[in-house]
Amino acid sequence: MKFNQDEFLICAITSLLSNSRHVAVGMASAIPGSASLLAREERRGQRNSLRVSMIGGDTNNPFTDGGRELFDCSGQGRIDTFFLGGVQIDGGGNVNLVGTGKYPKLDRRFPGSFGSAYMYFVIPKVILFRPEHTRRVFVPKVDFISAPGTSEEGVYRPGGPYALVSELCLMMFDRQRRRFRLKSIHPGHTLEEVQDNTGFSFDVPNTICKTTVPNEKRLELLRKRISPEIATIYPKFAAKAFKEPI
Amino acid sequence: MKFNQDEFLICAITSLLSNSRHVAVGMASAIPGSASLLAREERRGQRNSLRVSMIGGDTNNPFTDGGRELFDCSGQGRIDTFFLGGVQIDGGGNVNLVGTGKYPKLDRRFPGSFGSAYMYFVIPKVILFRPEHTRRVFVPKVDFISAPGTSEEGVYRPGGPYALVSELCLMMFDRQRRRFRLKSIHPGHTLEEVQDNTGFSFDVPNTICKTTVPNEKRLELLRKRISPEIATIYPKFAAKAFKEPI
Amino acid sequence: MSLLTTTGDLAEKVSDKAFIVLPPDYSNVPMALVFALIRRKMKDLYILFAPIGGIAADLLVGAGNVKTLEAAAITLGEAGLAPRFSEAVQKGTTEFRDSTCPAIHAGLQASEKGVPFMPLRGLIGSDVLNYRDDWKVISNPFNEKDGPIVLLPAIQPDIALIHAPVADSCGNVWIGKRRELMTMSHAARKTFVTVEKVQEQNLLEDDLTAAGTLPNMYVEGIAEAKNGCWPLGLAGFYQPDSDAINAYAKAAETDSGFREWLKRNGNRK
Amino acid sequence: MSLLTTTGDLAEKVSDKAFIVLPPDYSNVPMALVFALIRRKMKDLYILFAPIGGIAADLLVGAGNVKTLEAAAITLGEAGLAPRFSEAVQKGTTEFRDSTCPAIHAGLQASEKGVPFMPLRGLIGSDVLNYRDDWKVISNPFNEKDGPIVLLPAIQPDIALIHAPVADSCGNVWIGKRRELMTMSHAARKTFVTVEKVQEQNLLEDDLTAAGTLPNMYVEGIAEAKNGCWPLGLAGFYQPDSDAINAYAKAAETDSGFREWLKRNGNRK
Repeated sequence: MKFNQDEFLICAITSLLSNSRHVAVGMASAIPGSASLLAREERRGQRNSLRVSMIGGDTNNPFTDGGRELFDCSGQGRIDTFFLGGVQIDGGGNVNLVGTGKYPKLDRRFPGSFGSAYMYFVIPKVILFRPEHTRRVFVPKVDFISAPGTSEEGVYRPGGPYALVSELCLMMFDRQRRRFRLKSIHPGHTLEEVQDNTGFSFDVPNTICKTTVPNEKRLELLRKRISPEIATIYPKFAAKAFKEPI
Repeated sequence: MKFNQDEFLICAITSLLSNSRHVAVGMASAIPGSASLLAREERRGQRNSLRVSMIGGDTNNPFTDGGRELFDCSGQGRIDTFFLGGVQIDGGGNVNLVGTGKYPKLDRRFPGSFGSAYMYFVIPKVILFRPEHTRRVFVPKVDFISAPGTSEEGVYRPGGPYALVSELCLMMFDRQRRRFRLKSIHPGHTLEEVQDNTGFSFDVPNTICKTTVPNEKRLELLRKRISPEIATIYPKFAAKAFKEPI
Repeated sequence: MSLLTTTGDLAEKVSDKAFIVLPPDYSNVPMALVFALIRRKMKDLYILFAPIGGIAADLLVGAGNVKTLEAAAITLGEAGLAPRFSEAVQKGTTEFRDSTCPAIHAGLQASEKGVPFMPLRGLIGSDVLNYRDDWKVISNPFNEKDGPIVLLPAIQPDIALIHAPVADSCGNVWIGKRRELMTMSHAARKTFVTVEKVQEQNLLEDDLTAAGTLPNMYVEGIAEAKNGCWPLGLAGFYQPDSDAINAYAKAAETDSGFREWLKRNGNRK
Repeated sequence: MSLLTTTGDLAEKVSDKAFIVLPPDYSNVPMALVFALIRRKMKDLYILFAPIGGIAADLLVGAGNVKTLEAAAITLGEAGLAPRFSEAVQKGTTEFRDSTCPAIHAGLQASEKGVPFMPLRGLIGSDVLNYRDDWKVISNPFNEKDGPIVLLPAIQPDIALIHAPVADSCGNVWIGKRRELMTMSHAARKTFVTVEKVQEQNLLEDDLTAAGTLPNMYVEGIAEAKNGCWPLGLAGFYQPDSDAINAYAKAAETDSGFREWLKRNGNRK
């Protein structure tokens, strides 16, 4: 069964959610959102069911205490998985959502840090998702730390980076070593390609896996069940992502 | 026109509210509640209208943010007048709502401080209302300070005691001198009686007024308009208070 | 996995020594569940009222279930002082931690926000503060001239117990404007709820009901208990049974009267 | 004294240099009122978004009304970056105070509670914190070993501006589950509201609507503005007009395109 790039990335993220119990999805997160709904659908009726809370849109949005509730209930420890992107991400897991250049007179201004400066600290598993895998994005050191990847000892920090998903590969973050370790390379890509396009150094295991491709069952579930659900929040995205690839 | 003791006290308190803009009334406050509703009624349609917010019961209860909203909006400075009682009240304006004897093993335990330890600090005019005027209540020094009458310099304190209403008299609190000053004595009572029954010293002016008795218009408003309204929260009280005196 | 169960089963899930938070006396007190806890002969509970207790406090103290009570006040309202509570505190057999309403709200909000403490104005010079060795006074770090300010530690109960008019079969609970129930549930590790009835229609699907709904992510058990606040009331649904509360107040003046009352009334489900 | 007036009159009551808080971009932004402020050629406004801004921010910045913006982010969502905002910040003509969502919520809650500051976890090591000289780091007074914690000063806007589906003739406003509007209004000195319609029936009299109602004690002016969030949406009532937002995003890439767009669209009432 064929699949397109969006479907592949959705399924790759879905595989990262197998131990999650409550995933929250922020604004402008069509692919992580789809992946979370897919993971929930796959575990429906099972003992280890998955809760998915999405802000932006009313579907799957359980919050009734205003904009703060997502953050409050993250602070309470009720959410274990969240997603962050980044204009820049460096090898220490630092993310920059603010812009490039010297702050505050940036060369290029991006939207801002959103809730990252808090969520990255309190959510146990933060999955970094940034499709564009280039040296422009994956830099030696971010120009602005919206949220740091690790903290000094003594800083309250139950949370932090868990994995990094790009168009080329999947990396896991090693909190002890404070750096990423390559986990698997997506089909059609090579270690050299990953290394050439990554501006920071990372650990490479002796044997390198290929990222598993989506199986038929998962793809069907995604197209039939998840596509209409995600279309209520991201109509543009759903129209583009879930047509059969040529 | 005749009136009973409850009606007299209600009207005496009403007269104290002429410069208030927003009165809040706590739990178990039938007489202050009646006085506040009466003051509002008298100023209805006027430029200096009065807002009355009562917790306990749904009528005149505007709060929709839970139990904290009364305190939060007092902290915001939106409420200028509030009422407190006291198991004991002393000459420094300290109130005790907790009990008599040596804390924590009290001789007699009363309900507790409620919100007094906060409201007394942030509400500009707190009217102390305690009908029983005896040396048991008006003591030289309270056994437990639920809320202090005054604070040391530097303590954030826009609020504090404004007046004290008992079955015998009306006193005003002088914040400079940190003590009460007799304002008027209720009809049928004397300065000696007040002095004999007050355990703390207070200032006595050269000329002592009689507390004004309720006029006909006010009494009628009270009995016709306020009585049914207060009955929805304090049915027992209303049944007793608003019948013509024999 | 359904959250629906019985009041008795909810009571079974409460352990001795649990730290329980209960709603203010004027509405939503899960009295049927309180009676079930008394029947279980719970021991050494820590009971916090948010922020004022009444007959629930008096019953639990009278029945010997409580080690420590915390509240801004305990009163039977128009029925007078809470007799079992007063006696226990006078004798020193139950510890009572005197607090003040906004301090309890603020402490619960601290847990709701996942912060270790919350500042609060007022309090300075009050014996409430003087006897609370868990409260701290600091000078305002933003402005030393601003004077001292009190910091209250976060209050995190193990369990919030509440009664509400209705829940849906997904476990969402309609609390209307009783938002203190929401703060309690956000702050507590888990929440058990009794309700007048359970409906099929999802409360979150209609914006009108959603506005007053506690979402199921905070709720770990729901049981139907008709008239579940008796003898207290459920605002907007039924009034307190003031005859019953007055009768209680009179009976509970003595321990034997209290026992008698409990024998007659303690088996309501 | 009736609170009912017109959108233009509400705009007249806003002064230059006012500190205004606006709702998050996804709902309840009083765009008709924002257009009225632009027509008034306001100067030196301080605009805070609670916590994320979009087209309202871009319009106000582009029209030259803003001295300082504060938000956790400014974005046009699916329509991309906010072009006038980005250019102004890159050139340094508008000051932008980078914040983060929960810090804005917490700062507003501090004002809501009348406390001078609010603690918040996280933030340590973030450049958001490093560039905020108004935020303080202290060690937790309850437990030195607990490490540092950030204190955020209370945020007290002069005016909260919001749009809601309905108000009643007493001035109560139904906001449903958009509780950030309630926090904003509690925190601000006063609140002006535009609504789709005004109804006679008092919203506080029905428990179902009361649960989502901002009481009139916080409200100092109400005006009807049909479709008042356009081109943004009003959750549960109408969707954002994404064609219009996309067209704006394209036009606003240049200052002249922006002026042109504003001339065509800025007179909606």
